[in-house]
Amino acid sequence: MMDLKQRSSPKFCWMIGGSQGSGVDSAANAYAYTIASAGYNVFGKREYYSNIKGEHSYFTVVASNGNVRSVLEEIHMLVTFDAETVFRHAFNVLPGGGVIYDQSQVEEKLRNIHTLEPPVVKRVSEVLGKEASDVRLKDVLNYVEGKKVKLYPIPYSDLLKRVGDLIGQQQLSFLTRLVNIMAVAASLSIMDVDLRYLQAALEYTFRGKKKVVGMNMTAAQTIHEYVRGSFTSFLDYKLPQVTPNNRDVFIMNGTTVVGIAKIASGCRFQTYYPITPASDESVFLEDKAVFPLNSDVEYEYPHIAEGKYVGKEGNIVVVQAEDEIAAIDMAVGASLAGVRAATATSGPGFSLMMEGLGWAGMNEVPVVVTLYQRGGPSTGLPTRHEQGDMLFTIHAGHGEFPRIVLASGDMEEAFYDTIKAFNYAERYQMPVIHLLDKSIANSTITLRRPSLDNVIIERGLWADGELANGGKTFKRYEYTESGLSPRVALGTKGGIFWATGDEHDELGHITEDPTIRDAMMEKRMRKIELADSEIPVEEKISVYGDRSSDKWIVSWGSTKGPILDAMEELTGIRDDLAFLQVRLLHPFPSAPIIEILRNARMIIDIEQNYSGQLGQLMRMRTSIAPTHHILKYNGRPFSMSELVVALQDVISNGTKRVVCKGE
Amino acid sequence: MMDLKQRSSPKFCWMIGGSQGSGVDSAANAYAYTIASAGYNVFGKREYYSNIKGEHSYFTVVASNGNVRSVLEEIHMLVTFDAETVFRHAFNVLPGGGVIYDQSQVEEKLRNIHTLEPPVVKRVSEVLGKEASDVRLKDVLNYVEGKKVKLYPIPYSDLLKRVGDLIGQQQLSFLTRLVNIMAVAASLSIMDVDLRYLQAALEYTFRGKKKVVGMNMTAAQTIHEYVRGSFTSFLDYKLPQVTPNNRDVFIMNGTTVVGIAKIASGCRFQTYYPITPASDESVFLEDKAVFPLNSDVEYEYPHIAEGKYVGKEGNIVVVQAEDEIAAIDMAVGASLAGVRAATATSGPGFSLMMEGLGWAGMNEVPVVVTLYQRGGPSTGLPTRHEQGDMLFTIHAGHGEFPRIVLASGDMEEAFYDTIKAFNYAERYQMPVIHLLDKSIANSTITLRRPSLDNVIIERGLWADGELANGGKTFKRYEYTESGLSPRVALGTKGGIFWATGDEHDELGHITEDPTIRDAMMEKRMRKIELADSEIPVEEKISVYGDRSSDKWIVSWGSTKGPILDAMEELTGIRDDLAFLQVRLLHPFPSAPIIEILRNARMIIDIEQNYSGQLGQLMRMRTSIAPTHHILKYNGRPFSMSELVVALQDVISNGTKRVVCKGE
Amino acid sequence: MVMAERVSVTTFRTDVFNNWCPGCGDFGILSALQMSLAELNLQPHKVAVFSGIGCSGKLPHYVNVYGIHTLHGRVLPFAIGAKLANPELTVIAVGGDGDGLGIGAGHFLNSGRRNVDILYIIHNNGVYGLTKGQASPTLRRGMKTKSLPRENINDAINPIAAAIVAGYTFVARGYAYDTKHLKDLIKRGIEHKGMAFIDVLQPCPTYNDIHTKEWYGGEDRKDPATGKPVPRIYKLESVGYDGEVRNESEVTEKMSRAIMKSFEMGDNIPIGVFYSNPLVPTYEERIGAFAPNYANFPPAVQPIRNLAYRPVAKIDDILEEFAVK
Amino acid sequence: MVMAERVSVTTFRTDVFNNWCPGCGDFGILSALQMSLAELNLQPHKVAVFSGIGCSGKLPHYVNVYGIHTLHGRVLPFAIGAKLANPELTVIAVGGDGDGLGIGAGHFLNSGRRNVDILYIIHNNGVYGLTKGQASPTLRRGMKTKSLPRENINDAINPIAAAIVAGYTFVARGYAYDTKHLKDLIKRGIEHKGMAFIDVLQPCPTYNDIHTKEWYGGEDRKDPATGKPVPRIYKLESVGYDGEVRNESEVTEKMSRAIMKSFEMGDNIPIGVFYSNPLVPTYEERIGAFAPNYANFPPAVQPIRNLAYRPVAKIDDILEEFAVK
Ligand SMILES: Cc1ncc(C[n+]2csc(CCOP(=O)(O)OP(=O)(O)O)c2C)c(N)n1
Ligand SMILES: Cc1ncc(C[n+]2csc(CCOP(=O)(O)OP(=O)(O)O)c2C)c(N)n1
Ligand code: SF4
Ligand code: SF4
Ligand SMILES: [Mg+2]
Ligand SMILES: [Mg+2]
Repeated sequence: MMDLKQRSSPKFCWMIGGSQGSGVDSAANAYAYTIASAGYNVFGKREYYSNIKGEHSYFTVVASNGNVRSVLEEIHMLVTFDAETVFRHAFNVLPGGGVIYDQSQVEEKLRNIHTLEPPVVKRVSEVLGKEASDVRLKDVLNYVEGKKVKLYPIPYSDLLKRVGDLIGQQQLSFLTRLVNIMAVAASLSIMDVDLRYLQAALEYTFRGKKKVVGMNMTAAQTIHEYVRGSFTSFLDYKLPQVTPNNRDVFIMNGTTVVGIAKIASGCRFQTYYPITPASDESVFLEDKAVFPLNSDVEYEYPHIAEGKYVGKEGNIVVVQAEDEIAAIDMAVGASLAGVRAATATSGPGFSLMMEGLGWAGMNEVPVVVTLYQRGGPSTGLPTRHEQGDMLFTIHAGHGEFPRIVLASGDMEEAFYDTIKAFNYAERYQMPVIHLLDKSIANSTITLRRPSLDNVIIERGLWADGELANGGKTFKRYEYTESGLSPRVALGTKGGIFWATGDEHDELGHITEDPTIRDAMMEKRMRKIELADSEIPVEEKISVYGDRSSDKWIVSWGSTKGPILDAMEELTGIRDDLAFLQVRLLHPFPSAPIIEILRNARMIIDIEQNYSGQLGQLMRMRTSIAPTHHILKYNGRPFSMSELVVALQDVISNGTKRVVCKGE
Repeated sequence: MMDLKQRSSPKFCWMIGGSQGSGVDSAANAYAYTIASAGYNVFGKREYYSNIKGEHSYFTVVASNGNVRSVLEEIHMLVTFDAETVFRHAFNVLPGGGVIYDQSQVEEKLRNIHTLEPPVVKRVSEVLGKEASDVRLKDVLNYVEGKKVKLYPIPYSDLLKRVGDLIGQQQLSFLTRLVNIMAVAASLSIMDVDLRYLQAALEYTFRGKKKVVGMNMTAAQTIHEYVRGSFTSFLDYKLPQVTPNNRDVFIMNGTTVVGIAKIASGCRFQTYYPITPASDESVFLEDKAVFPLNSDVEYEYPHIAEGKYVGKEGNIVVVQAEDEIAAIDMAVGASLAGVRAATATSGPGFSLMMEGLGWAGMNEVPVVVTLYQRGGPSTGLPTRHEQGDMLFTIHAGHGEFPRIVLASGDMEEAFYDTIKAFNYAERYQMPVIHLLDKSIANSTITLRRPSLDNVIIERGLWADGELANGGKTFKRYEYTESGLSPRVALGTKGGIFWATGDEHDELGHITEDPTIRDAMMEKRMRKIELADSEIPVEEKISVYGDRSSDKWIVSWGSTKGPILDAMEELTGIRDDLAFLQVRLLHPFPSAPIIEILRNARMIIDIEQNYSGQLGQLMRMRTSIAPTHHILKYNGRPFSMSELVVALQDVISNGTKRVVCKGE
Repeated sequence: MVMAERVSVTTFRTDVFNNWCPGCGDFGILSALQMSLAELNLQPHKVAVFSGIGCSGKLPHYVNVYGIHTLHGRVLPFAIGAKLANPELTVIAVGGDGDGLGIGAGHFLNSGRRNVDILYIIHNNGVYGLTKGQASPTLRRGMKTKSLPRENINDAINPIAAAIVAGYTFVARGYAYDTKHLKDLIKRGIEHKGMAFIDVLQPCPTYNDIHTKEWYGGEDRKDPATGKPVPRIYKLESVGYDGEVRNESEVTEKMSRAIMKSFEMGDNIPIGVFYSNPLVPTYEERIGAFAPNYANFPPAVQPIRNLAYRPVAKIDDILEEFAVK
Repeated sequence: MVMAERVSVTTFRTDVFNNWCPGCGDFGILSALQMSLAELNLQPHKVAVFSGIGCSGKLPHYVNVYGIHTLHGRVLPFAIGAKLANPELTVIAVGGDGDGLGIGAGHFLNSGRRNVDILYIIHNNGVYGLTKGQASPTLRRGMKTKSLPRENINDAINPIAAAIVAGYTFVARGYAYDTKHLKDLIKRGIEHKGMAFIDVLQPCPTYNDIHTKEWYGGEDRKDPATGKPVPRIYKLESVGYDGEVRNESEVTEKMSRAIMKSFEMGDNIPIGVFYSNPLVPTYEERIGAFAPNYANFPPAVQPIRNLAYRPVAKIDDILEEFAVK
């Protein structure tokens, strides 16, 4: 366990836990919305098991009046209604912070919580200095109370009865469903947040269901009165001051953000096979399969349209395929028909897409694979976080073919990168892998309204709709200097072409002629050089901090949040630290990176994997290797807290490899 | 086309061609055997289309009294019985070399050969300075005759009739089957090789079929008499002198060599799904599924055997699976039962094995994937050569898990490496990918008797057969310093364990505990460090030439042959050139390579792929990048000839990237 | 609407050199397909032929329509993707028996559940042709074609029964050398609304020396009376078999009868339509149930940007659901 | 021979925490399996249970025999590999309906062609449980379980018919909550010589609110006379159905009858043995046909080295074929 301390930054860390299926998620979402509604920025992280009911899940929500892009390890307010959550997390509550718990469970034995792994049991009993078989919940509570943590025992069942009277419902199985929101309400009362924000949150959480909102509000009021009536000492920490105003913000998680971006981007065909954490995006799209079109503009017609009917509403076809092989192949088929097409998956699914990817590369078919990385290898840690697939994506598939790999650092980037991914795919006629991860997928943030003002849809080179000669000689794979050949959609008059995974000639027919082979191989590979030369450097890398620094952090993907938060936290202490975020991983932006790192004395590679994949890639492409590593591969995203400690360790002590262990 | 010249080396290059299904293969094999039988070393290269009948195939056989490990581009003796072969290859015949052809075809038009690709047609007509539609076979013959090539027109149909009389068979469709051997015999006569060697070869080629051998010998005699009676001027080149002696040599291709090595290695379970060029190995093993055991030794019993019946014959189960996914998964299943198991495939099949590979990595199951690379990407050039899959194998599969990747440089290495692959797999309990390629698979060589004298079967750590406690607590994944845990085979009393692709505890049960995760991840990855530290450097790299040189060739796999031949050819001219062959690609032998290349001024990366994969890998692992590249990706292996020219170009002119184009 | 141009069989030919072996049954399938496209008077650019990998997989290169030669075993997902993106296209998938029933069996089975309006033709030759004659999933156990080192160890799958069980709504068998009959089947398969499947018995003279043209033709069993061969193949029509479902209540019975009929093999091999059920809604219709303008406004005809290249989908309504209030 | 130890149901339990949802049908399958292992008096170390990925995939962790939890859809190849390497093992494969009939359908179909002597059990719950309730291949079109945003768009596969067509030689259906009946089926499946398949109707109370325990039990349709629920499930035995093939001549007829029977669904769901044919040689026997000592000397018991760790296979004879003379 870390050394707990209250950060200088104005952040408030709230956590709720409970067994899966007991409403932890909706409680946390309601809390996050409440707090956002009250004017804060929030960052929420969800942790859950690969299990439907019974295992422990928890949700951390950090609120701030400034930036917040990661969680803390230290908890200000721990909200629980079962014993397990206390056993697991109470030790992380800050002195002066508080724990809400069910007072009827204080006698609960550690040994009776079958979902606790042996190392947790061992850790808890060691901290308490007792035999595991002797430990009860009250021991933990006493222990943390000794560390100045404030205790808020709640008589949930009594209160539930009271609520039952008020709403005229006494069935316990029914009433129990209100416990989660009651716990949230208790925390709000302790934190002194006006319950009217909760009302908005409940309307959002239980959309449409007035009665449910009402009952939950009754429960919230009831517990509020209880808390205010029973406790006098509240937390040593207060939420920083904000003035709630009409901010144009949204509260979303990553799969929703990407789903919306796909609709905006013009993606009209998405395939998937269920997999955590990717399938939420597809399920979202299924739900939004029909959406309005801007009717007050002049459309650019797709190449295939023969002056047809134009609907007022667009639609996206979302297909649940029989497996991920079918998923990518269907998307490629749709793309051949001229449609922006994508598939979303996670590691195991991506592992099945190798041949489809290679076929798209060989046949120059644009297709986007949205890859939500999760803990690997194999089935791994299916609901946990990792950045373990990057080198695989770059080398994925037998033989050599061009592809683009980009990675988003946060949800805002994820939105625009989604659109960029399709633009790259169509412009360079190749598969694009958009790397995201479980942390982006399942985190909740307050996001400003995404702006489409600067968004351009680039569809690349197309041949004229009406092609001259009966179609026997349209050269789909015409040799060109750039490597790009104008394409047509299936169904275009005069555009008949052939496609094959075999090496082929300009028409798309199989060939084994060595000279055609060389020409085609070179044509395809030239496109990757083209992409490298055309894509502006701002889309390839981002730099934070002092460019002239000689101490650099290098990283990619969702570590961006904790890194920026940690840098902010280290303001005044480590102002000389600069951060290079690599956003385009393939083709690798070697030149600008060499330029930046040329004089670096310290290059700290921060990644959520075992082997420091970006470090390896950078060395492969620039001969520059990281000098230090901060890595984490236990399935949980970096907290700002541990990154601050790790950075200090690296910089002050010169530690070569720090492995972070926070949960 | 290259500048043709007779090499200083005592090599004789013979080529036969014809349409697929017309017996080119057996003719070439008969020739190769004949020449081997006459006391020469041979290297034969087979080129064919992804087609069953009709397209052009050819077979080049180089004979030497010294080393021969690659083909030449220049032909001493071109053997044909169709027009296409002459159109394609006559221009490569050396002045003073000869062409055997069917005299009835001299009027054949270039335009009528529908299997010739447009670039070939163009090239031929350009060389001849004629309109393509005007070119006839005789134009080519006249042209090469002008270049001092000797012509040997053969009246095949007349001779066939004569043969028909002799053997009492006049059906043309039957007699035609003798043409290929007649063509071979003609060449032997011209080359002055005694036909008695052919007799041995035919017995080998048509094993058991006495009558067929007899008829073919009659045909051979007939044409021999014709040749000796009709021509007076023979070739300017002679086979070098040898004294035929009882050499203990074998003539084989790569798939056979590896198949035999698998039986020797103790592999008892092989799966496959048909694919070129890998499936020949499995079909060979199907044929040899039952084989004798050494009965005069004391066996070491497998851990599972309960003092059972031991057969006099061993057997290997070869399963044709429904796809490559099933192929690897079945092999892993068999391995769990304690058996040395493997699968053999090519690029597209390997692309389907990602998940199976990852599962084996996660569960520490030894399994060998014999990967015969072929032209990619996608279906690519299915019957052609490439080294395009190496970086893919190293990064194959989502997430991070240990694996070993080794590559053989020639058939002798392939034999011992096959056994090593199983030793590594069992010793380090991980998947091993053994990289071979189409060139090794389909080339024919004279090989010395493989010796098992120094071969040790290493089976790694096993738990005792009889385990103590009822089986509920055998720790299959016990934490150890080395990372290796003793294993048992399914069925072992007291050894019950669990396995799962999920992260797991020491018993093999699913866990998501972060501390166990870290420990298990580290345990698994330690094994790769162990392998790196234990595997002797001689198994990792080979060095040829002067170690103190500052001009190095770096390469891997089957380029070894042409490189060594080219270096030999450059004796006296480029004696300062040294060659580093990387045999173990993962874990990469960084330390010895850095040691060797530290002072290199010139590092020439020679590979059969577009992107210089070894060069990339070396840079990734050592920061040392190649200074020059000689690459080839047209689907045909390097000839010694073009490599000599390319090396001169790089060294003399400093050319940075030479792309070889020979067929 | 652009006026349709007149087409003939030659319209559908390409000048690509055909490298199938002489006498291969694939030639019959190719010409039956070209004939049916011509007779249906389809515009070449409105047709897309997809294929898997194998000798059979080369077919699209010989047909002058959009020709997509995909991956081994994956022809159905590619074809379905294209069809759903643009339901205006006539989509035909072809492939080998190894391709469709070996490595592709998962797609074969699952595609039946969708009833996408395409036609799928399997070249059933009992072998993996292009990889030199290993046993395919339709070769019966114990058979030893000349390319096999020993007798086939696996049982055969019955493609007709499998297709019916999987949910294909038009299931037929053709014979590669009865091109006229096959042409009619293909026409019906294309015209069928829903997923059609035709199992085509295709002699592979190079590797399958058991199921040869002569064998199908019954050359080895001459009628003692007439001295003429008694073909092993007969037409379902000729025995009054009717596999068409005309109302819901007939489904189970017709399905069962078709499956039973499909077990008939050996020396009496029926060809023709085993089962046809036009009553099942297509996948396209099922999409239409919640996206009513899908039929007229499918993905391939939707504009996604305006003349200034800006996105045209309105996302504000969706965003609104997540707005913090 | 080591003496077999006496076993009981508890022998087959592990102390791993079971994290299936309360009321999940998987519990019934687990205990039926444990009971059958005990009743067959199998030694735990001679049994290996393989599973796919899903809620169902966790089963092996709860059984005290070798437990191999494989990949999504791949349980059959793993299990078959182990069995062929060591035919002495009792090998049982389990998995979800998505696992076996969605992503794994290709292996499902092709495994039938081999008739390896293992048992395969599918947990048929109509949903993808572990990924939160998407429709699985057995859910009928138009059904909307509570986890689906809209009605299921795909038709359902009929696992019984598919298994019979694929070539499984023992095909049965069980119900997760009739554990005694299921236990008997499992015992028969294990004892059957060849590839056995049991489709188990498995309520998923969390996501499938249509096919609930109550629904199967007919709680919604009470007999007006007795007031008691009329279960939707009935036993094939109870109607005198006999699916066992006793001689070759019966095969087609019994197969067809079984398939027809399997179309019975809706309000009358038969459980029991639909089809059983012990006359087909197993894959192991087929191997034995050319490798006669395979049965006694399979891969797993073959020594591969001598006490000095040298290889023991003689390769000289093979080499000889390639010797240059
Ligand atoms: C993933 C993969 N595995 C294997 C192959 C090799 N392969 C090419 S064609 C073929 C079999 C063809 O048999 P079939 O599908 O019956 O078609 P046919 O040649 O008989 O028409 C195979 C296995 C491949 N291309 N891809
Ligand atoms: C290749 C791959 N794709 C997707 C997944 C995600 N996944 C895990 S469980 C599951 C479905 C489980 O459904 P089913 O097989 O019916 O089993 P159940 O949970 O219902 O028992 C899926 C799709 C995976 N593990 N691997
Ligand atoms: S191998 Fe058989 S299927 Fe392939 S082209 Fe030749 S005859 Fe036709
Ligand atoms: S989700 Fe359904 S199948 Fe999975 S454990 Fe829960 S009840 Fe069982
Ligand atoms: Mg075939
Ligand atoms: Mg299921």
